[in-house]
Amino acid sequence: AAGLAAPMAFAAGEGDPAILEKQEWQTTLGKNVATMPYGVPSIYEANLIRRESPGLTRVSAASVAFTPLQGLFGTITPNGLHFERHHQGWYNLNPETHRLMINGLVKNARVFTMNDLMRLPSVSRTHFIECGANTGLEWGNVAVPTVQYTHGMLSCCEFTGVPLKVLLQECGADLKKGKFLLAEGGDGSGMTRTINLEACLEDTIVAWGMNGEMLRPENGFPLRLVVPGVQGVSWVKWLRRLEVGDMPWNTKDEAVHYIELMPDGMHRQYASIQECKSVITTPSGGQQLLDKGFYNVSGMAWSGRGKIKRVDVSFDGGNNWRTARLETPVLTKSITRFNIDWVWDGSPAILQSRAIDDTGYIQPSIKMLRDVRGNRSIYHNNAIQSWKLDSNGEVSNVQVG
Amino acid sequence: AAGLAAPMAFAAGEGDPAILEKQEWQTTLGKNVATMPYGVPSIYEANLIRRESPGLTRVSAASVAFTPLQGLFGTITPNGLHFERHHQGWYNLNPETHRLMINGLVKNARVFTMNDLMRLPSVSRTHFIECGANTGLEWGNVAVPTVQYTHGMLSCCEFTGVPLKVLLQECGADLKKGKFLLAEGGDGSGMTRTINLEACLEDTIVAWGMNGEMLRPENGFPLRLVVPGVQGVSWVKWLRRLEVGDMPWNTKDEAVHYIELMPDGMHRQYASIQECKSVITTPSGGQQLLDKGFYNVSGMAWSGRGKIKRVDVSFDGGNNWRTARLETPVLTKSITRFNIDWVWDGSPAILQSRAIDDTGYIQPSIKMLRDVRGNRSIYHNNAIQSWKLDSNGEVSNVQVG
Amino acid sequence: QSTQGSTKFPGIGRNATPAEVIAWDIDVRPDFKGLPKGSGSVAQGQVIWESKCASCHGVFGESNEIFTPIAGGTTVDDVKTGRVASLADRKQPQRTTLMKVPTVSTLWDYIYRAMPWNAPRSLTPDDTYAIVAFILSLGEIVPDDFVLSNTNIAEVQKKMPNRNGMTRNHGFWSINGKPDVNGSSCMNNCVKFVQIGSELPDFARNAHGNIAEQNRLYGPYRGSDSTKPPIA
Amino acid sequence: QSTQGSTKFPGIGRNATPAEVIAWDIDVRPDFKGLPKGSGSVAQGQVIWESKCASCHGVFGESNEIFTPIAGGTTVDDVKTGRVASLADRKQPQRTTLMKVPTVSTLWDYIYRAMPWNAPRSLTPDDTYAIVAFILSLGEIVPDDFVLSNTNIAEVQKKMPNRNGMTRNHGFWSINGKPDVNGSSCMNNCVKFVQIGSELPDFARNAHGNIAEQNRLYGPYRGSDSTKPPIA
Ligand code: HEC
Ligand code: HEC
Ligand SMILES: [Ca+2]
Ligand SMILES: [Ca+2]
Ligand SMILES: [Ca+2]
Ligand SMILES: [Ca+2]
Ligand SMILES: [Ca+2]
Ligand SMILES: [Ca+2]
Ligand SMILES: [Co+2]
Ligand SMILES: [Co+2]
Repeated sequence: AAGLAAPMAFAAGEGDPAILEKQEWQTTLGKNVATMPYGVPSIYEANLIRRESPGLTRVSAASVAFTPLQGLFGTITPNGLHFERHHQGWYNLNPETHRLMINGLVKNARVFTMNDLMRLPSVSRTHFIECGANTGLEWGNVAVPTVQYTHGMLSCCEFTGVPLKVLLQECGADLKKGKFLLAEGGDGSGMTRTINLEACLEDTIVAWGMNGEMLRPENGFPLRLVVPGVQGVSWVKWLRRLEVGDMPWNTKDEAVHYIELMPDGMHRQYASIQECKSVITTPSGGQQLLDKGFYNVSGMAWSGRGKIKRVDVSFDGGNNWRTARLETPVLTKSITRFNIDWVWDGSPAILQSRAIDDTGYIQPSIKMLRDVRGNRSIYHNNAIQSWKLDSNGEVSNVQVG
Repeated sequence: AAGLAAPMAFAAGEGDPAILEKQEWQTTLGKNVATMPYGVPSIYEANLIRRESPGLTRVSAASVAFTPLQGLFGTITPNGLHFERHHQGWYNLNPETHRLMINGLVKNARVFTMNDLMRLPSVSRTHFIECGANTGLEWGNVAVPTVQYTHGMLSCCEFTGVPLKVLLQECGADLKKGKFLLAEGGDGSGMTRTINLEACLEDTIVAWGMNGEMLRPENGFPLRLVVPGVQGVSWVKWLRRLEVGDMPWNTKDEAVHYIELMPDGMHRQYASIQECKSVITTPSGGQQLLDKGFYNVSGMAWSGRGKIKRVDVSFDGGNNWRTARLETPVLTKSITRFNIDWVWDGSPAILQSRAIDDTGYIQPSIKMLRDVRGNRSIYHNNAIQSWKLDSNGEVSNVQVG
Repeated sequence: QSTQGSTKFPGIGRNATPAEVIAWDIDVRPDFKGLPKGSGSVAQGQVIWESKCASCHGVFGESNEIFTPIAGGTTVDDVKTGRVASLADRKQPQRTTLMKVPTVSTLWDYIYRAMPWNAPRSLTPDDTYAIVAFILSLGEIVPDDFVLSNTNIAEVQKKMPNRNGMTRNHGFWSINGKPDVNGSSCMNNCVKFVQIGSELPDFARNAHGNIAEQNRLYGPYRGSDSTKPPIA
Repeated sequence: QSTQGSTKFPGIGRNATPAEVIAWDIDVRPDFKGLPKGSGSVAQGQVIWESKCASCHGVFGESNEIFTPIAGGTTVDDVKTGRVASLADRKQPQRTTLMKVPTVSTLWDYIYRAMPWNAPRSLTPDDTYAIVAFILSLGEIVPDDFVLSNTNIAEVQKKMPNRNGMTRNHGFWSINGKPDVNGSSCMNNCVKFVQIGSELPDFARNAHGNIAEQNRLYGPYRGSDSTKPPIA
């Protein structure tokens, strides 16, 4: 039964010791400014860190560290908690010797230093990045306990850099013949991904800035490609080379991974777009409500095809829905935070959210996805997430239907 | 003369060793994911930290640490670099025992725990915070070398919290009689500031979230008041109490400080609004250009009265102006990033930016401000900033006119 | 509305107890709402001052070491006019607390809530009356044998040297206020002759440490080496 | 456009030298553009494999320890059809690299650029030909005495077991593509009977560590203690 934390009641003349007694921070002198010249979170936030999912990968340098969405607010992901995904580990590259080469179907193959790039006309734009494999563990069945592991390969940052288009024009790229771009990373995996220039030329950024400062080493310092709406693996980190070409490259991570196995044994290749998706982050799997009563139910919604138009929330497993409030501004290919009022009466409930984007696309149920794609896709699982709230106040991960 | 870094030229068959030779990060295995469960910037960013201005204050627990704007991008300030201003030091308050009391002209004086507050309907909004004393050192003459010290009491974050209005209504506040709100902090200074409810009721937030995570201890963890458009001192940190009243409180920091001395010896009191202002952050004071040629000149603009409508940039000390590009979205009472193309021919130049907000207000020159307010105001210096670029490539802080 | 929750937000928050409001509602307003009863003499104040305050603020509140001086700069004439005359003097080097503070409630409230700086909330109301009396005596606002109390503090207010020194006649209290200055939107040929009025003084070039170490060591915008003169 | 800068962005960037392009432009496309000349035999490949690869991937590319297996699961019949038949079998436990990879260029490109994992870029082109030949021989795609080279690699492509196993017939290459699934916007009485199809298995409750330690210890949303069963 609910009521784990009954509210304190006091007789007149009495009260809460936290108020009646003076606290250390009211009665002594605090710490100096710049005690931490670069600050860190409160000691009380230590539980909210990036974490690996045990058994997901075999080695930690080709693995994932998930963002703790269960404790985050708003839309911006703090850089220290941005999810990590590396294929051959990460390095602190030396930005002084880092180079970007542009070659292929261009008039002049050119080389740029960071000095060069940071002098070019820049833009700053907020976009989500989601790994194509996010929620991939759940194609078959419920597998992991919390939203950190179901949805934590998702972050949203303000990126600053030079538009790809400016750089390609500067090199005299032949964009008639050259419909494809190879992006190559400077790490050991030399990560290579083919970018669809027809679809991505207008909003792709060669970025160095993330949430106001330089990219973090784990996220590609000093240079990464930002390809809004497209799965994270294409946002090549430690970006070293761009080659304009007339066909896709079929690199390892587009011919052996990031392909989706369909029921007939065929693999879908070059499925790049992250479709419209949402998830309730509080309350979410593994959380424990202490009490009945009013709750602000909150979550995130995003679409690789544009802007979020509406988010509906159900508390009865999808039978009835109410429309949530959207925080503004609603930006294209970015996270939108939604909130909705709810009074929990102590009975079991199943919470779901469902996002609709401005193309009219509606986030589907896992059953609808499986009916078409089977359950061995790994990638691009944008199903409605269900959280079951038990009468004991515990929330757990379930699938309905 | 310019040309400190002449571009490298190579004969065919030769080239840049940074390209021709393989780097360590291409030929060895990198570090694991979650090596840093909460990440930190690259080692190459170590110079960009919060810093005190020597001699500005006498003790470091009643002082300022400035944000290194000279190295930042876009609009979001990373939490680790948010400026600090304390009057009696900072503490890591225990959020489990933190309380918010609301009293005064209310039907019921009420107490809220963090458990309570974080269940209330929340909003997430991006706003700038600027200390009223920002640029105060420059009322008289040029005094400090870089934009970190001239403008670094400025940050911009996405805040999440419950609207003040929701809380006051919940307590049955008498908003007819109660036009004033006292906000009180939980630190040793028990910081107290009077808030103008008529002007600020609609957009003030009782916030716990900052850029997606909890407020940092230096910025008021676990609770601070967010009063958009109003000087930073009113954004009371470690917020403990709100009292609704029918007159201003004349607290120490509104009767002895944060008052502006006019030429006739009168002090302006309760001058809260941060007026429209802008500054070029790259290139800026103390920076050294390595070369002639193309530059993206970039800066920040903001207004406590609304949205930025236009930013103009001059390269000749204010004689001629060109309109800069504004990054979107342009949000109310938030930072807007501007950028403008420029080719430096190697001759001396004076760079200025001038912002205009949607009330039609135009950022004034320092002379215009001094003509009305003299030079002993300390607070609310929103003058146009001038950076002189010498033919040796060095940028320095000057005032013109 | 019940003690334990509202109808709008069931289960959230509770009514404060009277003891809790008393414990936290310690602010004192200019109309002395919130001022606890009590009293203290200048002589008592001096004793506390010398043991608990003088180390930072100086025996006569004159010290500039830890914070700007508390006392000084006010005259007997100012006590009459309620305007500190020296504030109009542009050569006045420094503004003390007593030169600025218009309301005695401000001193009482702040000292009680926040001083001594390293041990706030350690003073009793009587201590605070005494210290305020002592500070006022330093400014010749009250005589040296004065006893300040909740019953005579309103009279003392009438003698505060800068009580008439504040104006709210400006447009900055609200976003709807009218600005006192507005710039120019001139785009071309706006200034006949651009004159540099002020430059960074030579002694300030390196006063904030080496600027080269406060910028990136890569990228187009390095810091100049401020330990040396500008390069030729 | 001069070598040293463009007219649009004077002073920025420079033309790459031929040697620089050769050094970095190492990618190999499905049409073998970018493939360097060279050759290597299965036998040579086996020697390198055993010394540089087998420790992680197993002597026969079968190891699941460090990464999913490289070889296995393909048949002689697949080599003919160009479709790995077992991929349609939903009970197939695992997909090896050879079951998925449609193009031999992919293997060549990736091994040359990224393997061995802990010493990438240490192989010569001839090494790479040899290793690819060895891997293909593990899948019976080439005979054990095969010598792979730039001249015969296009022929080998015609035997890749999953060369016809990829489709681009979907709407996900571009934002303008047509989705294959669309949800429902029903608002009321949408589901007659809500059935839970899958729940977190008991063994998974604590498999990610104690969830109580992965949430705040304050605030309304604590983590449940997953070391214990749910509270009654
Ligand atoms: C350890 C040093 C220290 C001690 C001891 C100390 N103070 Fe202070 N005092 C300060 C500092 C520092 C400030 C400025 C605080 C701020 O920035 O808000 C200050 C501010 C003040 C002010 C406000 C002055 C102004 O113009 O803002 C008053 C009044 C004051 N102190 C009185 C006292 C009294 C009375 C005592 C003893 C009961 C005392 N102080 C003990 C350091 C001290
Ligand atoms: C120290 C361990 C290690 C060694 C040695 C090693 N590999 Fe790997 N290999 C890996 C890992 C880990 C991956 C997965 C990398 C990733 O996540 O992108 C991998 C991936 C591969 C792949 C891609 C498989 C797929 O399905 O994606 C091939 C092919 C490969 N290795 C071949 C080789 C060859 C050839 C050698 C020797 C020349 C070699 N490996 C040596 C660990 C190793
Ligand atoms: Ca409760
Ligand atoms: Ca009060
Ligand atoms: Ca005296
Ligand atoms: Ca150059
Ligand atoms: Ca190529
Ligand atoms: Ca064989
Ligand atoms: Co991925
Ligand atoms: Co301030």
